[in-house]
Amino acid sequence: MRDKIITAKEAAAMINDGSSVMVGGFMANGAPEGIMDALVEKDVKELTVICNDGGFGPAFDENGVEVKGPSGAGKLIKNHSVKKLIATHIGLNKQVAEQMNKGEMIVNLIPQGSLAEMVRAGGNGLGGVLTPTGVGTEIEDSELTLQKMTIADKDYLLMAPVKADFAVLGGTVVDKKGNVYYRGTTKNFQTLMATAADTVIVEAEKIVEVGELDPDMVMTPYIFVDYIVVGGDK
Amino acid sequence: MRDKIITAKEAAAMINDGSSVMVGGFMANGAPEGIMDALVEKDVKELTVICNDGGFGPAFDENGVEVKGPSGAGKLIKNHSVKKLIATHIGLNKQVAEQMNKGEMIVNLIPQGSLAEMVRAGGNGLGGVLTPTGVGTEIEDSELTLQKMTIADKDYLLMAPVKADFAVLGGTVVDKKGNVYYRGTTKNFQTLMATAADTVIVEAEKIVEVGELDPDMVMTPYIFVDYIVVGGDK
Amino acid sequence: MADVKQIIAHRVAQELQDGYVVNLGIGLPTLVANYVPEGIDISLQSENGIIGMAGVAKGADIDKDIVNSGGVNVNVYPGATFFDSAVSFGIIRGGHVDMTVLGALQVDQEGNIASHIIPGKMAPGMGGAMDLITGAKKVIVAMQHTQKGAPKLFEKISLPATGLKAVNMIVTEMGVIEITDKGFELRELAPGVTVEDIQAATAAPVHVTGEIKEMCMPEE
Amino acid sequence: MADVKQIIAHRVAQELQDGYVVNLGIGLPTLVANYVPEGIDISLQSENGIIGMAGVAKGADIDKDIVNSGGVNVNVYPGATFFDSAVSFGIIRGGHVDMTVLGALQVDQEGNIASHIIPGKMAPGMGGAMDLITGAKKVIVAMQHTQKGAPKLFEKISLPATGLKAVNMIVTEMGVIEITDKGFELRELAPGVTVEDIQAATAAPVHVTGEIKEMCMPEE
Repeated sequence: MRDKIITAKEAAAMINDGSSVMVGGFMANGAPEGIMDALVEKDVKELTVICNDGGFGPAFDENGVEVKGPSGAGKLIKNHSVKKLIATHIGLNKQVAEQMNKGEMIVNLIPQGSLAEMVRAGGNGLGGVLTPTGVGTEIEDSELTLQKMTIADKDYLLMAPVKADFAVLGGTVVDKKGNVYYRGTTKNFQTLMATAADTVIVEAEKIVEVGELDPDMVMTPYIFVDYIVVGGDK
Repeated sequence: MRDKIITAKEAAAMINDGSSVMVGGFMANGAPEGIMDALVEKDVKELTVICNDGGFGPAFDENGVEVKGPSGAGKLIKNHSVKKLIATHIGLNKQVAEQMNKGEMIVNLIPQGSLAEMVRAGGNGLGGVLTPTGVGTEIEDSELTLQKMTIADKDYLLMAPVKADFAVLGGTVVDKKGNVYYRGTTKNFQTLMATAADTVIVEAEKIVEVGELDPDMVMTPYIFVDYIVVGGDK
Repeated sequence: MADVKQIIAHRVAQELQDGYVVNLGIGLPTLVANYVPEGIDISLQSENGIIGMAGVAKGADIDKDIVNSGGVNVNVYPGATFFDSAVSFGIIRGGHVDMTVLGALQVDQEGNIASHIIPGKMAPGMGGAMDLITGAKKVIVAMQHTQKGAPKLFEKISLPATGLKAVNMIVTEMGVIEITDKGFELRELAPGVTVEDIQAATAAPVHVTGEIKEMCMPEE
Repeated sequence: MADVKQIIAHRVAQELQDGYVVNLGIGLPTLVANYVPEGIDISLQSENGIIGMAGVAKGADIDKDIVNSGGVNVNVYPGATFFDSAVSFGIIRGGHVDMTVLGALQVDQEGNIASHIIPGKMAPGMGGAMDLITGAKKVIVAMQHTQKGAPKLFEKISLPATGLKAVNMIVTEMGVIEITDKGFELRELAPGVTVEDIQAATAAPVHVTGEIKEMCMPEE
């Protein structure tokens, strides 16, 4: 069995300027914070980030002093590491709108259910996602919308599959083979992203021996996981 | 909380001649055998059955005496309850081919991955499934193939979503609210079928109180389950 | 007298039926959960992956792995389940959510709704709203009838649509309007509000085609 | 000398690489698992929902909830996982299976394969075969070179296709053939078999474009 365990720094070393990166987590819940920190430390630039949201931005006091750091993809945003963000919601991180309005970052907003299914399609070999969501809206003109179709008198948008060079995810319990269990609401996009990237790196809160995870509790089978980073409870 | 527990006989009473029924299980693994028996007992006819396969047919000795009964959807086949079978594989139940060749039953064979995804699409509000599977084969002419499409220079078939009046499933552990855990390989089509039928009936090997199932082990959330039949270990 | 938001939330809650699966948008819609009628058992869905969500978690109840779609720690009821975003939106898109309640910037008489963007001013993203509006069996808009006196109900929305022909009912502090083939049909008026009042606050015809009931109020 | 089936399975096993995810069809392909080379760690996928499948379970090892795609009880290795059919075929269709090994009725020089139906005679259904043929990164056909002396390798298949331009390699008891833009390219011959022999048993040109190696045999 190949040893998949690496450090967050080694994970960041693989991800270069210009890479496309899926970042797990929903409003940073479940996000791989250690890998985010290592990417900021490396000062990677020009990323295309695919994430449910822009994470949380930093919080400032009345004097403009940062009193709480960003979390999730918000760390990459704050560091100006992101050239393009494909997400469903950015309202809880003001820095996204700031950089977008300054023309520093392109933001491509996609309905949440569509984006989830588009990532799943990317990882599952499907040619697209046929959803009624977004019909009659600006989504019809999205660069990720392939065409509009009418089937049995109902209108649908055919959305493109989404893939990436990397997926960086946060797992609750990971065994040494790479099987992942995501507890509670930390599943979100992570089970889907694990299937849709060339290289998948999971930051584990807890690492266990092979056989310790109930086979029915595994939400990402080990064959999808290339590397494991020891994270710890955040 | 509404009491969802009924008998197999009460379950069968709901399913009438001509109904469409999704039958859970893969080569009868996980199949709701008690509900199958009750449907045979009721002698329901003209069903459209959607199932991975035709189950196992009965086994006969050299004198033509039945030494082992059928299992899974094979029970309905043996009873001539099925007018139309939508399945992926029927090779392990000779009675399917017999009835098909006599013109007593229509069999619509669909690739397994496509059928799984078509049932999922039916339950998930997607307009179809865009899969490369079946391109260049007789599946192009299936009544469940909506059209052939070329996307980014690759050919796909757009397969129709599949729904049914009923889904009859077999769960390993079911809580009284209807949350279902399917152990091992008994998951198969069952998680998908639970989303795609108007009425979902789960035969439980074991019934537990609400709260006894780990929320992360639930593979079919209770909102999908209309009725629970007390099954017991088969 | 009760706060306007509480009045709206209380009235929306009367639409709940036993066994309903409900998704409540952030803000005012969240308050609906406080007024679930006696004997009615509903399940709250949170689009980030919960069925059976309870209220905001505090103190020792906080479980870092359990948040709502705003990233806030919440509690769950016994029998709750967690799942990924594909399953969650399969539930929503597949028609398994009986009712969703959300706010809006504009709604028109065809049931078109604008709720997610003001071009050049605000573009937080649609999140799960477009899927909910498209997939939920019943879409209720819960909001104040006007925005600083300016109407929010129109013949035709002018902001970018979040969903077409989707809204079934609008509940405001002034009354209850259903959207039918005729357009806005008035069903209920709040105490002291007249048909003329609600018409004056609405930039489209408000039709009166049947009995107008008095909108119920929360107990003090 | 080893049985013909064992010879074929043994040779196919030499194609395995460390870390491969492999799906083996029923019959002869199943035997490949018996010849995994030393130091090579592979994972067997079973399309009904297993990664990490081991051999057939017997006696006390039988777990009624764990079967292979033929419905036969099997064992699994530590670290194995179970999942539903949508996930299973997501793995297959999504290109996450490195290699699949299956039998065939006919294969042609373009890599088209017929394996699931003989019209009027046999129509057991394609099961997962069409998805595997389409989705697996490498498709190896493992079969006897002829059927009662009649060729199975053609210029063009005549039976209904199970998959188009899908087969990468054919391993028979006579040798190893790769399918390239040129058609059937001979790579290896079994001991004692000549180019003329294999050409005579093949209903399409067998090209010799490079060195022909001797096909390795299982140890007695």
